[in-house]
Amino acid sequence: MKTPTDQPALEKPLKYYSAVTRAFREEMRRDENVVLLGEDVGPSGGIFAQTRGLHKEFGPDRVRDTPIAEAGFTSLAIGAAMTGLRPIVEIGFEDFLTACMDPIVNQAAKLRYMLGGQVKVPVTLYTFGSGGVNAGPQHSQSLSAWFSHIPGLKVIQPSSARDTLGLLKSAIRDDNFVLCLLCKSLVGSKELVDIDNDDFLIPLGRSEVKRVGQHVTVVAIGAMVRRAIEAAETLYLEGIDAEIIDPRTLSPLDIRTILSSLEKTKRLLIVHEAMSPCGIGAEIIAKVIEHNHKLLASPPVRLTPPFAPSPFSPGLEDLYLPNQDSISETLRNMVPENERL
Amino acid sequence: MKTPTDQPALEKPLKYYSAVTRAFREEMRRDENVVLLGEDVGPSGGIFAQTRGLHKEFGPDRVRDTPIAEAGFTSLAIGAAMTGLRPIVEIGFEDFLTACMDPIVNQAAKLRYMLGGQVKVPVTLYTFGSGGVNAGPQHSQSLSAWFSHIPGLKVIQPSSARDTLGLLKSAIRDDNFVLCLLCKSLVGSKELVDIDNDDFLIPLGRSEVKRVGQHVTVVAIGAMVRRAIEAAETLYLEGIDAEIIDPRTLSPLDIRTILSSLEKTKRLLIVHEAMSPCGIGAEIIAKVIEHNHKLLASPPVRLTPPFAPSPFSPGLEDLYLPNQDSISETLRNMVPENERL
Amino acid sequence: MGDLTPTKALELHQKMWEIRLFELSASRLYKEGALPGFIHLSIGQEACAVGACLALESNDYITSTHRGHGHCLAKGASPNMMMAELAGKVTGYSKGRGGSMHIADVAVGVLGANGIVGQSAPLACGAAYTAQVKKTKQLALAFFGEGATGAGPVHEAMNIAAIWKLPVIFFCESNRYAELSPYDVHVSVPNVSVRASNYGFRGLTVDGSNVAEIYEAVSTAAADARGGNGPVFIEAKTHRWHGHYEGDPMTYLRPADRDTENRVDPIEQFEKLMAERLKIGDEAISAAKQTAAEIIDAAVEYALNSEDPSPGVMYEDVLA
Amino acid sequence: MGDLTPTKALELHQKMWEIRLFELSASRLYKEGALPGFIHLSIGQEACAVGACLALESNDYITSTHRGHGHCLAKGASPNMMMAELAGKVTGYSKGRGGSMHIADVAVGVLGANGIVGQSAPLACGAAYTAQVKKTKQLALAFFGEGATGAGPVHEAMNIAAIWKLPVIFFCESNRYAELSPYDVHVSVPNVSVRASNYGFRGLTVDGSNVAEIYEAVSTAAADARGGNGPVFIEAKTHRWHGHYEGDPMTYLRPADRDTENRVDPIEQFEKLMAERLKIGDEAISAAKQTAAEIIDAAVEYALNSEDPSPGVMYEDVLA
Ligand SMILES: Cc1ncc(C[n+]2csc(CCOP(=O)(O)OP(=O)(O)O)c2C)c(N)n1
Ligand SMILES: Cc1ncc(C[n+]2csc(CCOP(=O)(O)OP(=O)(O)O)c2C)c(N)n1
Ligand SMILES: [Mg+2]
Ligand SMILES: [Mg+2]
Repeated sequence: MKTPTDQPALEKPLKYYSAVTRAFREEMRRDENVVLLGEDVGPSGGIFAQTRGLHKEFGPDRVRDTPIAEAGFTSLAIGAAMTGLRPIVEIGFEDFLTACMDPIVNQAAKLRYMLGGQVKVPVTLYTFGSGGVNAGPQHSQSLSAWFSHIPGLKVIQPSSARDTLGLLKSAIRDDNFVLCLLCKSLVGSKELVDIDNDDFLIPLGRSEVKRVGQHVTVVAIGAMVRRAIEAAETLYLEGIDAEIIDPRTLSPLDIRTILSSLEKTKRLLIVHEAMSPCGIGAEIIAKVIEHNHKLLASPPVRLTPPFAPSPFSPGLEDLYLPNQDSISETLRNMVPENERL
Repeated sequence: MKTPTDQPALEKPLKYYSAVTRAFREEMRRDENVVLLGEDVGPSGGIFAQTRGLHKEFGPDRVRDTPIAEAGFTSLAIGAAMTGLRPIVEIGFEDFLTACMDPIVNQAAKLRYMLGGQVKVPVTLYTFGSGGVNAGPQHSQSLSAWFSHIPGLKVIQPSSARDTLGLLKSAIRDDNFVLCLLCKSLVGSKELVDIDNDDFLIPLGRSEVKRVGQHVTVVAIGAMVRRAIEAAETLYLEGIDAEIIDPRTLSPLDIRTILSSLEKTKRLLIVHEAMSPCGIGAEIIAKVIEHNHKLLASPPVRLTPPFAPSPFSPGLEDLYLPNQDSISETLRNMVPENERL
Repeated sequence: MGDLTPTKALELHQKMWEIRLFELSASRLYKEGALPGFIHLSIGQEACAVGACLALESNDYITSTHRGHGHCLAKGASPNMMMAELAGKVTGYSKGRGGSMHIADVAVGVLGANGIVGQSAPLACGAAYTAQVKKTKQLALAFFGEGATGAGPVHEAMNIAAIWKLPVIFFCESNRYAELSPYDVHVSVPNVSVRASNYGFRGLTVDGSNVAEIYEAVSTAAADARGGNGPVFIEAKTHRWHGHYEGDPMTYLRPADRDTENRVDPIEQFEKLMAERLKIGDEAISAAKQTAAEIIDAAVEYALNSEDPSPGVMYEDVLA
Repeated sequence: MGDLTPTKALELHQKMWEIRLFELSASRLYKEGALPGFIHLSIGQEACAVGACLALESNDYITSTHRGHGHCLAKGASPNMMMAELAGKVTGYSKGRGGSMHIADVAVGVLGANGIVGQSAPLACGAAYTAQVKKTKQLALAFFGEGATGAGPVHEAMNIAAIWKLPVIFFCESNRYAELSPYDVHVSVPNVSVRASNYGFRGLTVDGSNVAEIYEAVSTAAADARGGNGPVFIEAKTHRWHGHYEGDPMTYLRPADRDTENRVDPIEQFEKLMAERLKIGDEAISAAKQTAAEIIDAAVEYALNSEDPSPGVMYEDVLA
């Protein structure tokens, strides 16, 4: 039996943060084992209004405000997952994941393995990360690489409301610990989402080609996807036709989509907000070159912030993050004039 | 005025763990601001005898046992460093760094930047990591990539007693937060160390060529260095002459030594115990290819454990870790017969 | 009012006004779009910052929180450089790299506001440890909220401080809310000062709107700590008048906390006490307020007239 | 001895022997090189594991620590599969992937030993939360040491448990040492059970060598927790007879703790009580011990005769 969702999709655009709410609502209606825990997820509805209405609909057992104890309640969620619930956990800012690395890495990621396959740890942990809102060095980080480095975890980073909806729903149904790294700068962004059923799932582990092109493959992540698409649209007028790939799931990484794009374009640009050393970009380049060290016609480029904390002042943060201009400029340098359209 | 050290170097071999003690003793004698904090670093002298004698010599103010509170005492050490001390902090096993990520990443790495350059955070944090002693999934990890991903930190990983001595002493004198990731499997290993002065420093940020060769560049890290050297010695008899580079400092990474080796060999193998995705190996490959996408004559190879937690059972852990055999086998596949000596 | 001299009272009073006016200016500038990012104001809590910091020596240390403007001002940080930092200007304490949550002035003992809840406690223990090892007779005071007392690192810090007898004061501004949720979501006991008994040191709860009471409690605790008796925990019951952050619609407020008519204004209350008990005249009181206003107006002007940081600033001070 | 029936007493007694003999066998096998890695034994602490676990229902949960053999055995885990795991065999609970620190048997409520100090507490809260949401009347008991009470996550867990009134028992085996350092390096108060007052729930200290006292304390706490009254903290003062890990030279022992002559053996003491108060005859007591010996000998045999895991085991169960 289908329950109608609260946002009739065809009528009004879906906001990024409302996609979060919608995913939770649909999955909590579908499965009573799904519960939601975190700081201010309850009656207040969250700092970005991301959980508004859920406490009212599902009650205090299933939607519960926690004290400020990221390690404690993440570990609690894992214990709950081992005993039959399917918790969703909110960590307000991605930077605060530093407070619960042990539960995630030493417990959730390894329990199934360590305990001989006796348990599953179906937890979806979501958090608002990345920069672009002048939140300063301790509130702007993108730490996806850490979790992609750890076996036993899955990592997703949705770049749109639609992807947030479909990926989060899949994450909640997944039997593993999935980290969903949302982008703060996208929170209020919206788009028309033409989905009126409550079973819209985007499979984990699949990249999406967001724009088809022929000259260069741009792998863009999170909030960088829109910027890359905008850059590509402008550059098309200059004869540069970029293919944009959004991995969506960072671990396990779907490298095949990237490889087949590169077979065509032979040129690779990676754009992400995370730091460059040992980041997702490094991993993509390594995988591509291990696959075929002659595939690329020019050196691959990682366009990321400089190797420094995220500065607060708006002027500095604008320069710090990759943007449409720096993406365009990089692509112009990569695609020789004589190969353009 | 020089104080004679307790281990007359020329007479007996230096053990890896004694190199730790010696570095601390020399630096604590030299500078009274150097203090040592951690679980069981005091009267007991530590689980690996790594701090034996220090409590007696320097007293309970400067060598202090902490409760089990990795986040608390790491942060405490940072506060102490901001106010004039130069703490050395022990975290027993590298896996427990998961408990103090916030102090390291959100405080130590960023304080100088965030506070407008007003403070320095001269802390040396050392820990015993990596595998090889059947310590199981929660006591065998190698997490160097996480810290190499973060600006504001330095990361070293010594592969011998000599390097431990020289790198740790440099770390203690460095004005930044330096993580020293020691290898458990090397703890009891020893070598003759021909150093009788107490100012032996190995500069941070410099790779060392541990063996000169012509066919292939092997970048090996930590406990893998010896295994790589042993493999190389055997392979030499088969006509394969490998160059072994030990980065020693993983962040900032000295890529130049690797690049100049590759100019000669054109072939790259990386061997480390850390996981492959978003690891140091990925970063090295990315840097090499960004520098010159045509440099390599064959695909680079990362030889690392499979993407799974570290299994306990000795037979499994032997298979899990790269070893002399798997290194040799990989090198044989990389260097074509017709190019051998 | 204990032993409060009129001079000291006027000092406390003026500092409270400086904070109040700094915060009100920040609130206005934020609304006007002149301050980017997130700011967390301490209006209503002035007595805590002032009572605590003015009971310390100038070379004592404090560590602060996301809601740190009052603490920093009370300990002697420059309003000009603070406001400039809030505005992201190069003349700010962090050259625009840190913003509101990272104000520090090490020269006057401010080791930094901090955006991570709970970190103020162990960092302060570090400063106290330095004082202990170097035998400087300094102490460190950590500010934090009642919400922070749920966080592991605060507990770890209190335990260590107790075992090591560190000269540290744990000062909790118990302001009824942590972010968007009320006290009882975070704490299961009526007074969070019982936390101290867990570790065997002294804990007390004071009226966080009464600057004189706070001043006295911290003075006593400071003497204790300096005397080698180890830590003290002080909980000051206070009110956060504004939202968690500026712009917070505060839809979550409980009915009792919506009543802004009857709440105590720590400054007004102190002005009454000054007049009645210390016989300080109206003019002196107004003059102090006036001085505060001039200082803060100048800070606003300074901030608005300062330059943005040049790009190079972004790359500096990553490593020492 | 409260209401202890002879049958229950014999059950407690036999379990204690199973643990003692399991640990002694492990110690011997370790010395002989048959057990790899690190093992941490609980000899001297048998009354804690047994008194606590036998007071629980079989569908209640426990979470355990690095020193977990006793807990797992007491809750009903198979000695065969445990010993096989210690030996790294494929017939072990973790197929040889986990070892001594990761024994679990979810079917009998053992959610796992754990190599990370302090994690047992919040994980148990999770199981208790499930019970609360699903209204199953189950509860969860977390074992940990006095050293662990210095760790932040334990504090976070106790705070949450208090606020949420979770059906959870915090059971602290206060065994004088944490790793290589004594109690007062880790705790600043004589009884770590005061930790509970921090959060407003009940805390008590019991004799950790007295299995009957523990059994009773946990039975009462369990009734409390099941009745919706929230958590209870029980500290059992006990002794760790062996080193922190097997092979530990224990050079750090304080003189008082070197005296092995006069220390209480929880099993001997209980045998005396069984004879004197419950009038249980010698034969019954010896028979129980004999049964225990047979069980453990069989476990050793099982482990030693089992196969090593095949390489494929290394890749399984990374993801569900
Ligand atoms: C480790 C961590 N978790 C969560 C947050 C988000 N956060 C910022 S302030 C705050 C509430 C703090 O409450 P309290 O300690 O009472 O201080 P107050 O804001 O009331 O001054 C929270 C949860 C954070 N900054 N750091
Ligand atoms: C987070 C963490 N820190 C440190 C350790 C290393 N360690 C293992 S056991 C132990 C001592 C634990 O003491 P206690 O809690 O009293 O338990 P006991 O060993 O006495 O049973 C320590 C420090 C660890 N396993 N996990
Ligand atoms: Mg508060
Ligand atoms: Mg103990």
